[in-house]
Amino acid sequence: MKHKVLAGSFVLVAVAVFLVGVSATNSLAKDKIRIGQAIALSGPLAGGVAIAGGRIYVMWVEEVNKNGGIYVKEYGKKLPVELIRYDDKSDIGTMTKLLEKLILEDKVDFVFPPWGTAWLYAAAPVANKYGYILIGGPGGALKLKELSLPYFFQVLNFSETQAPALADIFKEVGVKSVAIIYRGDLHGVEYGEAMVPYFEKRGIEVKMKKSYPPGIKDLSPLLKEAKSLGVDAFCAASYPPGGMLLTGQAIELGINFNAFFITVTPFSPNLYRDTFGKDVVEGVMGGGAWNAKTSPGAKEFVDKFVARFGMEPDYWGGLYYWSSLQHFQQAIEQAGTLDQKKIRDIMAKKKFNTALGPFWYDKDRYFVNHPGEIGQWQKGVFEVIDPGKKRTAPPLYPKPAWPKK
Amino acid sequence: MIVTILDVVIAGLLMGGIYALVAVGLSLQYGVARVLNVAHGEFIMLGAFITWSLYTMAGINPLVSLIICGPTVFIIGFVLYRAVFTRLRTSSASPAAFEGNSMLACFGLLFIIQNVAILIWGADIKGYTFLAFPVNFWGAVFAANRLVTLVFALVIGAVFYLFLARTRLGKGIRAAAQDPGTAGLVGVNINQVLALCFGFGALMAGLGGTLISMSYKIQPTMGLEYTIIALIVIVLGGLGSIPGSFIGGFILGLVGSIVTYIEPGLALVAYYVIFILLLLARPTGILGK
Amino acid sequence: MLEVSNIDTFYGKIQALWGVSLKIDEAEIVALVGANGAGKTTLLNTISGLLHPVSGTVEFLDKRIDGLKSHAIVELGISHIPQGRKLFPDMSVRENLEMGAYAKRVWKHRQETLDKVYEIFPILKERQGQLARTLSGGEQQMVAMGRGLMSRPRLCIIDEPSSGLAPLLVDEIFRIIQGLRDQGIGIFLIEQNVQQTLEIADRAYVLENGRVTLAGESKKLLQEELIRKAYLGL
Amino acid sequence: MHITTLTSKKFLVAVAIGLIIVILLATVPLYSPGYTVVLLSSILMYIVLTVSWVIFSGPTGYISLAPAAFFGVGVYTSALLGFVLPLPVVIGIGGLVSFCLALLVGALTLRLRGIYFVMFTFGLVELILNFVLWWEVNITGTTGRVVPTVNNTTVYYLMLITFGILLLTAYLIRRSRFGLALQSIGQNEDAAAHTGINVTALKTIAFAISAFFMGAAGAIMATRWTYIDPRIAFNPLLSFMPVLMAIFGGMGQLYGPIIGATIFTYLEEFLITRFPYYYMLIFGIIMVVAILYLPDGLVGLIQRLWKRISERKYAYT
Repeated sequence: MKHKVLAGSFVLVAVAVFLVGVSATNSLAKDKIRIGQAIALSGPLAGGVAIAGGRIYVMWVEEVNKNGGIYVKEYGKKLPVELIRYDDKSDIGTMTKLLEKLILEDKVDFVFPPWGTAWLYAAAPVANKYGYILIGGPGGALKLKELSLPYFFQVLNFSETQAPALADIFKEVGVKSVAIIYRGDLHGVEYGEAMVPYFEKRGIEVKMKKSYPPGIKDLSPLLKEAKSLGVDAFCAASYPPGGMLLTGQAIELGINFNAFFITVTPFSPNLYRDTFGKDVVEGVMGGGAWNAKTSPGAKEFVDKFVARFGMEPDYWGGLYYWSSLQHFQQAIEQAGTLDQKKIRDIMAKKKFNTALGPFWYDKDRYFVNHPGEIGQWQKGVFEVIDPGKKRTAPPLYPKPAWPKK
Repeated sequence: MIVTILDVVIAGLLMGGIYALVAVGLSLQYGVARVLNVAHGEFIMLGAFITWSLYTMAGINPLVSLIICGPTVFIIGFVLYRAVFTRLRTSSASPAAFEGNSMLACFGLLFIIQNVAILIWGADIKGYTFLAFPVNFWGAVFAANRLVTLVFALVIGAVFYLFLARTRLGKGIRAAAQDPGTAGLVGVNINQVLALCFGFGALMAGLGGTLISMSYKIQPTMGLEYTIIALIVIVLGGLGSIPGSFIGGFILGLVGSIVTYIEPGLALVAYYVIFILLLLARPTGILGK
Repeated sequence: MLEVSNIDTFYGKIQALWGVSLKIDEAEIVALVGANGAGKTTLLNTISGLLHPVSGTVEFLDKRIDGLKSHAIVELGISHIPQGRKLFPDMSVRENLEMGAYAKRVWKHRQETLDKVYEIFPILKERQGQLARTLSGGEQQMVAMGRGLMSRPRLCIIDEPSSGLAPLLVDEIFRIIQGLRDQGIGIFLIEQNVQQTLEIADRAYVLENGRVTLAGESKKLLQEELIRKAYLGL
Repeated sequence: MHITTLTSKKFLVAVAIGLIIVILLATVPLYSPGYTVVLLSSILMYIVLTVSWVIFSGPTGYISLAPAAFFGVGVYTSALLGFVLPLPVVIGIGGLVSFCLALLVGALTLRLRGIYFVMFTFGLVELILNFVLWWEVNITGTTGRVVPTVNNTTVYYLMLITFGILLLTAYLIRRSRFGLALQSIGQNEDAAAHTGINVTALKTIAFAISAFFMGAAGAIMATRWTYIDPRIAFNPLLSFMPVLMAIFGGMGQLYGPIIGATIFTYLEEFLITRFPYYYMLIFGIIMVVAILYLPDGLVGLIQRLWKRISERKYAYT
């Protein structure tokens, strides 16, 4: 009983301290723009954050501050930007909690998105509820459209734009049959399902379509089965762990296809090209295409990125996030205030020039002006091979055999 | 058809070798030292990253790295046992309390090691290519690096089995596993033997990490995945038994390979179905008592 | 050879031994007699290093051993054959015996020692490949004693060797113990079977509630009224 | 409890402190900023998971790694029924489904002991996770589901009420014959069986009661996540956290797990926001040091501190 009383007082003190600590708010004169981001710095997603997207936000903040900040008329001066980052441990519950902390307790001026499709999905309604603009970064689920959130802007929407481009390329080069495998998650299911009708409409036969669970350690049976069916093209909707395993096993087993496409993974020069080697990945296709040749702004962005981090950026969303932030910055400057509503209205309507060219959102607040859809590694460059004027190089078909070592 | 069956069986055995290798060290750590080391996968990760660093920076052959990684990780494991678990063993009220407490401590270690690895190597996926060419067996084709891994796994397992069966220290370890008190009475230095044992478990994890890095891409957060596989394997095969780890590993590998061939989406479901059925039918594992 | 002087030992928070002193010489059997809970096993564990006395000293061959760990004490030549056999159940008879020679001092000579132990217990040679768990109680006791001898001890502490054994086997065990004394090994014998023990022992101590209450030549103790009443039921 | 202790001063103090805490917690949303409610909801969720874990695992000594399975079942109930039924009903159903699952699992498996039970419960979570994943991908053709959201204050009060009911249940169990029987199972299962206790039935019921609250917590928390998929709902982290929090707090007393879960969650939140890049390192070191110096958890520390205080008091008088 005695120690229960002690424990009770202990809890009481803790609760009191906690409440006092929490309710102490800081009111400072406006001398900087504070932006919060709850993103995976540890746990299973941390690897993805490091290779795709995570660095773009850091670099943008540095770039803005190098130029003295963002000019906001309301304050009559340039305000530097501070990025407050919390680790969501790759846990969605932690992410939503931290996002609310940033908004409610830290009272940041803006929030940046978390990493991962499902995470983005959970974050969008939270930010929307408090009237905070959320520009969707890494992650792009079509399903988010259904929620129709006025403060949410979607930057990536690849599954519905990449699949037709891929089907057109396949038709152009003469692919007759394909095998599709996809990861058992939102990304895999959306892409896996999206590809089928486009292929069929163009008379390309889908001979195999199978899902695999995330975390599987051996994909060789799927490669062997596709090979035994004699398909021309092998398409995989997977994330980096699966994409790397799949490529590694195809090389090790010497299983080659005339076309080899993986949605997420080949876009990373650092992870994909440099791990396997420039000659080895020759002819591999991947989603999310742009490169330094796409636009002068893209070249400048690549140069800046290389100068800052000592490696090339990913050729998936990197340029998109960067450009979306440039669009965002111009919207703030035009609004002349930090008021979310005013900025949001400008963002929803206005077209601004960015690194990838003119940037605007459609009526659903989806970004549509892509610099390319499908890329292919050719002599160490991730060339855009879309049909039409976005193409930076013609497709290489059939893909050369994996080099013997 | 025959080639297909051969394909499936060999793929299963290759996978099983990797699983066994991952599990052997944990089996020792739990079977003898009674530490349910949930940070086991972190030691595998350390082995893998040391190998990667040596290969990409100094061009050292991963098979040579075995000689470097094993001892390095052994020392880390040994020192950790002396620093944390020896004390915990005496301060815990009962063996059951020690198991709970040591599991909590291992969670702490998991956090520490993973964070240190992220600080050193960054969180992103890394990898290199080594022995990545096909080998042909009567029409069935397999990756050279996985074959090498299987061979090394078997050799490492056999050497360690002989070490436990034949040498003085090995017998001391087995005696300590069966009855630590009496082992002390016949002259076994229990604290030292348990620390060595934990170190050997870490050593196996380090060697496993080196071999795994030849076939798989690696990242600092990869550990838990391998810990889980190892736990399944040692429960399947019987705690503390080295042949048991291999049998458990091969069963898991074969089941995975067969199910992946039929319906890949159910591969992981099959793992757990086998695991749960076996636990219900024979809770002490195939070679357990 | 062994000299225990005035030791106090605690078992957890409870004091189990109060100022206990005793000595054992080479080639003699010293018996320890006492009721359950008198502190006999605590005393043995204190000598073999599983417990450490709070005060007092234990000396073996003029060297203090009361601070040493049990494995170090084995190295010095004290062998403890524990109550209830305590074999390694999943090791063979041969391996169990070899474990007895774990001390560095004797490991090299384990083959010769093993041959000698097989001479004393021929049955163990026949059973050498069998797992210890599969043996009968008598055989297990023989393995335990054989294992104790494998460290080539100067002093052998034997805790309740006769418990649970048939009378014929008990006689056999006692004969073997006498044989060991004749080879010059000191024996510290703890037994419930007081009559038989005092018959073969040279000297004896009586332990009651953690204190030595009687000591002397066992022949004389056998005649003591107190002993006859309390332990022999006469 | 004795009449004299009922009226004793200490008891009154305890009741007073308890009342103040209850009033403080119940009125938090009225005067404190929005985020406090969010953080407290999350702390309450961990407290509910930990205390309900201790209901079964504390007295019996069976370490269950199944909380994530029961929590996940609650999450999915919320996703499936949230749009058609009112939330309190959904929560009840989530709890009941978990309860039934636990009855089934318990009847099947509680003969497993020690590490085998631990492993079984862990395997169960992974089995359900992977099966649901396969089902959603291949049968229903999706992996994600949208969960209807409610406001933060509602979540908070629902969690607080669940916590209140749980606390009462846990207290009653501890003081009942049932609790005593569970305790005896933990001490010596065979002996308990010989004294005529229906060991399997008792264990199964305790397991199911604890699962009920985990399922209810899952059904409530799902509304904060908007979007769920099997990997989010059956996150194995939620199996380990209650175990760690209970050991950290100490299991001997009812307040141990509560303090453990509170401090653990708050500490984590503090580290994650102040030291995002070193949080795991610091947290890991704290865990190792805590287990080295507090082998009986925070309860042990409190008891030792109390003893020292009261000894000093007696020494001076």
